[in-house]
Amino acid sequence: MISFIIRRLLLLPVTLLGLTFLIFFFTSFLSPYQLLSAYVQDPRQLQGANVEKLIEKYGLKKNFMVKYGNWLEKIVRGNFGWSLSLNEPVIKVIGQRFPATLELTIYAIVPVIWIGIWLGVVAAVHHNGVIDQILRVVALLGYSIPAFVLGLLILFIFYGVLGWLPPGRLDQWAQMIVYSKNFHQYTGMITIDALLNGNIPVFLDALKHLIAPILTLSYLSWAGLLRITRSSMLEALGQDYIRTARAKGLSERVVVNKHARRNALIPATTVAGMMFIGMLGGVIITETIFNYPGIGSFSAQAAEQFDYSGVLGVAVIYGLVTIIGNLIVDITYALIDPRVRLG
Amino acid sequence: MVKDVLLQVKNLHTVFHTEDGTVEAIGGVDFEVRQGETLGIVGESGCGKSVTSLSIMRLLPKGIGEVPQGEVIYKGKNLLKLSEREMRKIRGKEIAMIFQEPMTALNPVYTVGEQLAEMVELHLGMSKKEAYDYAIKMFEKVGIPMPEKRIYEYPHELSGGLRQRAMIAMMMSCNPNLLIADEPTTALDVTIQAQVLDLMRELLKEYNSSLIMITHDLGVIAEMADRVAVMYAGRIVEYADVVPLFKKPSHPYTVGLMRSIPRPDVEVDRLDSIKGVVPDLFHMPKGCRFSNRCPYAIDKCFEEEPPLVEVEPGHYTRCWRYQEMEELSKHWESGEEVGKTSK
Amino acid sequence: MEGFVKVLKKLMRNPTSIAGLLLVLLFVAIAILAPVLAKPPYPDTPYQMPQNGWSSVPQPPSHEDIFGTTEGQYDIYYGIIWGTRTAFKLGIFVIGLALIIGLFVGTISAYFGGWVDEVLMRVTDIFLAFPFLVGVIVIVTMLGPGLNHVMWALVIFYWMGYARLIRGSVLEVKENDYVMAGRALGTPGARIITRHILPNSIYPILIQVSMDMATIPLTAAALSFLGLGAPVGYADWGQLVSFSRNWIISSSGGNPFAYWYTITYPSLAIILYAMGWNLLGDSLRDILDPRMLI
Amino acid sequence: MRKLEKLQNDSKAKTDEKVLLEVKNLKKYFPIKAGVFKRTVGWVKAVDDVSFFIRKGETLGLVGESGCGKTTTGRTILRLIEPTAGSVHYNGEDLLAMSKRKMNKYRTKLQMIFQDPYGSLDPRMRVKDIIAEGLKAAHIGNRKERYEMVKEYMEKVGLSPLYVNRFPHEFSGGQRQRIGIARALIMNPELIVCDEAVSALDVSIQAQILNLLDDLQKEFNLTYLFIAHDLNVVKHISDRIVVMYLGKIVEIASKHELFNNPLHPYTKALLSANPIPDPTIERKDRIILQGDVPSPANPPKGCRFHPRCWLAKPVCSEEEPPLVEVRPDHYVACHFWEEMEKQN
Repeated sequence: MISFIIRRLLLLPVTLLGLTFLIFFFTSFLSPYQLLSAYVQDPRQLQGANVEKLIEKYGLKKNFMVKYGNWLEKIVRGNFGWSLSLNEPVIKVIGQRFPATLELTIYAIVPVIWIGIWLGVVAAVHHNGVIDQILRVVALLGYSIPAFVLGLLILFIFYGVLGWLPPGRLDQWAQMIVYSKNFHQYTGMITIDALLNGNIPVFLDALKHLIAPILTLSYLSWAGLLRITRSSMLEALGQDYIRTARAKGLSERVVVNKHARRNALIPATTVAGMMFIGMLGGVIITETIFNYPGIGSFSAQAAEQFDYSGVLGVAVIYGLVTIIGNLIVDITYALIDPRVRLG
Repeated sequence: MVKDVLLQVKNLHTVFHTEDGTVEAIGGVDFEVRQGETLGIVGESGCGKSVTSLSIMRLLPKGIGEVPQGEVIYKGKNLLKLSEREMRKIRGKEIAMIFQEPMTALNPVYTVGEQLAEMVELHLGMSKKEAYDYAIKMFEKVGIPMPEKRIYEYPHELSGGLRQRAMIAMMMSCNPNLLIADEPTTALDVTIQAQVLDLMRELLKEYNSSLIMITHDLGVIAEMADRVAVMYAGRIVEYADVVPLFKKPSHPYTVGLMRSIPRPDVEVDRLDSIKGVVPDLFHMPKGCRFSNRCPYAIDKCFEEEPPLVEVEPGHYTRCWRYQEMEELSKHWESGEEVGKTSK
Repeated sequence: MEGFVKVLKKLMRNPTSIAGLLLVLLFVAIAILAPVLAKPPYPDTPYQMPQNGWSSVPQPPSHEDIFGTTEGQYDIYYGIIWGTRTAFKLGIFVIGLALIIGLFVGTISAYFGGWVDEVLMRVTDIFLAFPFLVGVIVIVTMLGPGLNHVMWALVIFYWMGYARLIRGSVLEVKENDYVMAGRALGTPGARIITRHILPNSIYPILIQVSMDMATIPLTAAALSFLGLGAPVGYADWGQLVSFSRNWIISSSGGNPFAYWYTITYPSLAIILYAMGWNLLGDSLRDILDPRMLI
Repeated sequence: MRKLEKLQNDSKAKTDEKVLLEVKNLKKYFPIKAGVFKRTVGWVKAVDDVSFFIRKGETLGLVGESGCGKTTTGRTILRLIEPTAGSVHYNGEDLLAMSKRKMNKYRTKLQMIFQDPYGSLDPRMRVKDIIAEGLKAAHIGNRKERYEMVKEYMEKVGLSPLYVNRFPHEFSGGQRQRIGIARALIMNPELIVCDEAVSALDVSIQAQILNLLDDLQKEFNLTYLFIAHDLNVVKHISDRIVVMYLGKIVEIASKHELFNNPLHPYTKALLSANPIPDPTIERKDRIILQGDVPSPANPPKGCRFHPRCWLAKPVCSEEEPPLVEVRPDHYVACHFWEEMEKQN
């Protein structure tokens, strides 16, 4: 078990290196001029006579490995280049927007885990019954409605028709407060910061803006989790040890909630973890629709405006988060399954 | 000295609702189990011996298996008429059950001690602490070395023999009146089987419990059973005390079964086999269910199913020609289906 | 072949799977009959949606444009009909290529094991380290937008799922005694893979393919919605939806339902299409329970 | 009684036959990998220095409990698993030293029947393709000839040739095992390794298959290596029996000698644990062994059976007893076999 964790940790740098290599490989299609913005953080350097010198300096006309090496060195030092779309250093953009995305995904995943697993258990217990069939169709609908359609529908109904849930992250008045000197930003997640500052109206306003994106982002996930939980629950309920538990005279509630669910939760937990990671990718659509200033809407914007450094930076951050996230998921899995834990 | 009847099964029918239609898995099973005695149920796969035990315990898969007819009288009460709540008080406490595969019959995510403890907490009203102490005692009783350590281990950490011992400890923990063992040693090696059978015999004597031993192994039956029911294709075809059954089998199937096994104490040049295969549940012969494989079948056998009749006091058989059986069984025509052996 | 007949028979028993099958067949029919259902005004460029005028305001359904028009006067009906072809084209191309790569990597990895497996799986991990959409965005940004680039980008970041799935099922099948029996009879390794292992790992792949036939066009549509996919005017469902974006939230405070048709029809097409494949895949999953197949 | 004498004469006659297969010092160790770099930290000694021979035309039974290495032995002989060390001489040639290419040529002569009648037949192949697979691999005959051969051999094993186009799942367990036998038999082999060939079958079907194997042996002059855990089955079909325990051979003898005069304590315990289907026989002398079989990854020092042996003395835990021929054709690996003989 410990050696499994150590093994995974040792592989981490290898994977990270492979990841950066892969990302940078795609820049081979770019001219040295297009690529240059990924190397410098100061826009003044990107003008005039400097350019040729810099291209020479970073070996952008030389072979791939030289370019890659120089880029990697910058990345490791936290220099992700200059974002042409937002006119700011990429690292600064990410620093501002990452907490917003994290806030959104955390709010989205927590109810998903509760609802998805609960519904999955319910569906499995009523296997082939009316509830199961209804949940199945609802879940399938979740799989079939693309996020951008669902998002637009939610926007249409709750903003266009009802005017309740506006896009963006905050109303104008709340923004004034948040970006004033009196408001201390601890985490960058506005709901938390508002509570820490004791400012309930701002908290409520931030929450109001979160509801619609959360709904859009989480629908697909809870449909997925429902399905996974349902099928692993069904598998668990078909096992011999369930028959043993019943033969012991345990009540159906104990049989389901103790003996079957514990086994079914092992795969469900892994899937929930991967969904959280998947959501970080899913925010691209959601944030764009609701004009939510997170890392997802930035990546879409950067891509649309050929902001190469922006896209590269976002890709590195996404890769990093995913790899570390997967590592945590794997270790968690090993920790909760006694067969792996002791194996 | 005739002992009290503990369990009486009368005209038990079980049907299964499958995708291809409803089939009768067992039809009209009758037998009784006396206090402190062992009833052996023997038969080949698919004969309905396991279904019988699950029907008694009311553990048939919900919505698939159903008992439309019959009575299971335990201590004067018909188990089939009890409410689910009342039945739960019987399961584990009054009637316990051991299964074939101790690996899958134990829950992989709970320690073996926990699985025993939850049962005595439920039925004997012990506290957690008492239950664990009791678990150590039971483990000691069934000969598991280092019980105070073993109760904290998971099923996969134990060997096959120890797992089955743990299972026996669990199922004997509430001192049941009747133990149903469904092929308890089939998955075990022969030296371990000897240990486990030995253990079961000792425990039964100590607790004065009755046993229903389900197996396909005539050797195990000869060693363990006082009375035997031979099942074939959902029917009891012969029912007698163990010695008369082996000495004077009066159903052609029993005769064939005994002749077709190689025995350590008798040397034969060639085994007698039963021709053909067990008919599947959807295509049962019209008359006697054994008629298509029986070397002694006459026209009547193909027309009408024989009743279970008493040949001698306490010895029942389901054959039209039982009176001639002693004479007939001297010659066995196995006549294997096709091929060179029959040329 | 006999196996497929059995699967089909089972499919016909369940109403949801019949619905799935019918929906899929409906879209297949639409795709095949596209030139009949919506005659292209310029036969050389059938995927270019015809424009009936230049007004920026969408026009409601009329006798001429039965589903109405989008901003820029693209005919929604025409877009949906030819968008079906786009969806199938994308699905077949991307899944076909991803499957070939996946089969290759997965089979080799599982059959040879050892360091070959280790290396291939680490490479797979690296590709998997991108959220799918992010990977595609990187490529589309570097190569420039366009449906072809989107397709290639999808292939590059989609094969890993198949590779892992196939590796898993080959590993499972490999353990069967009939594989060992084949070796005992002197059957060469390549034939063991093609005759014994792959045919027996096919069903989980079939299920995945069915599900992915829904996912891939949806993802491509999402990219079009972001403006990274099909060029303006190309018959594509995602683009039709994105055209509606500015009209369903009436900033001028008018009737929010005024332009309902701009979102309703394209959304319905997408949802029904995905529903069909998902229902089919879900039913296949139920039917093709490996334990029931032997 | 006359029958018995005749049988004994039969097996005597066979001792004069020449040795067909000789296994010498066969070893198969599986590495145990652990740790960060998956390094080999130990070995599971599944088969540890095993030597025996099979005479032409005889049936050699190989018994032992799960994990004793009997299946690995069978598979290693056919090189379905590559051995760690040792040699297998077949008609004077070492199979284990051959190139894979050459070995594949020999495969027609050495066939195998598997345990699981469900797992050993490819569910996606028709019976005709399953049975002809070996012919095809060995490039024997054209399609038409192979088809005719398949039909012929189906008849030989008691299957109707009308079923050639069916799939395995349309057959019962016993019929599937017949398909497996036809698949081996069609290659015209000399030796067939039967790996638990009847253990998955119901008793009434088991008898059919045992009789079939018996008939085929006579008709084709086959030699069997019959691997099984069921002592009664092994006794019925074998001429001589090898008993394995934890990767080692503990005793080899003709079946009558082994059953009447077991010289290894393990053999004796095994025989006594075997239930007899006769309720009137009281087994007063039953030996119930203590404890479990130790793990083959960490076998006891000295004699591997000593922790469970009632005869064990200090020497048993230190010195490994060699397998020696104590009577003609009776080999045993025990320090105290003489004491055992006295007890018998």
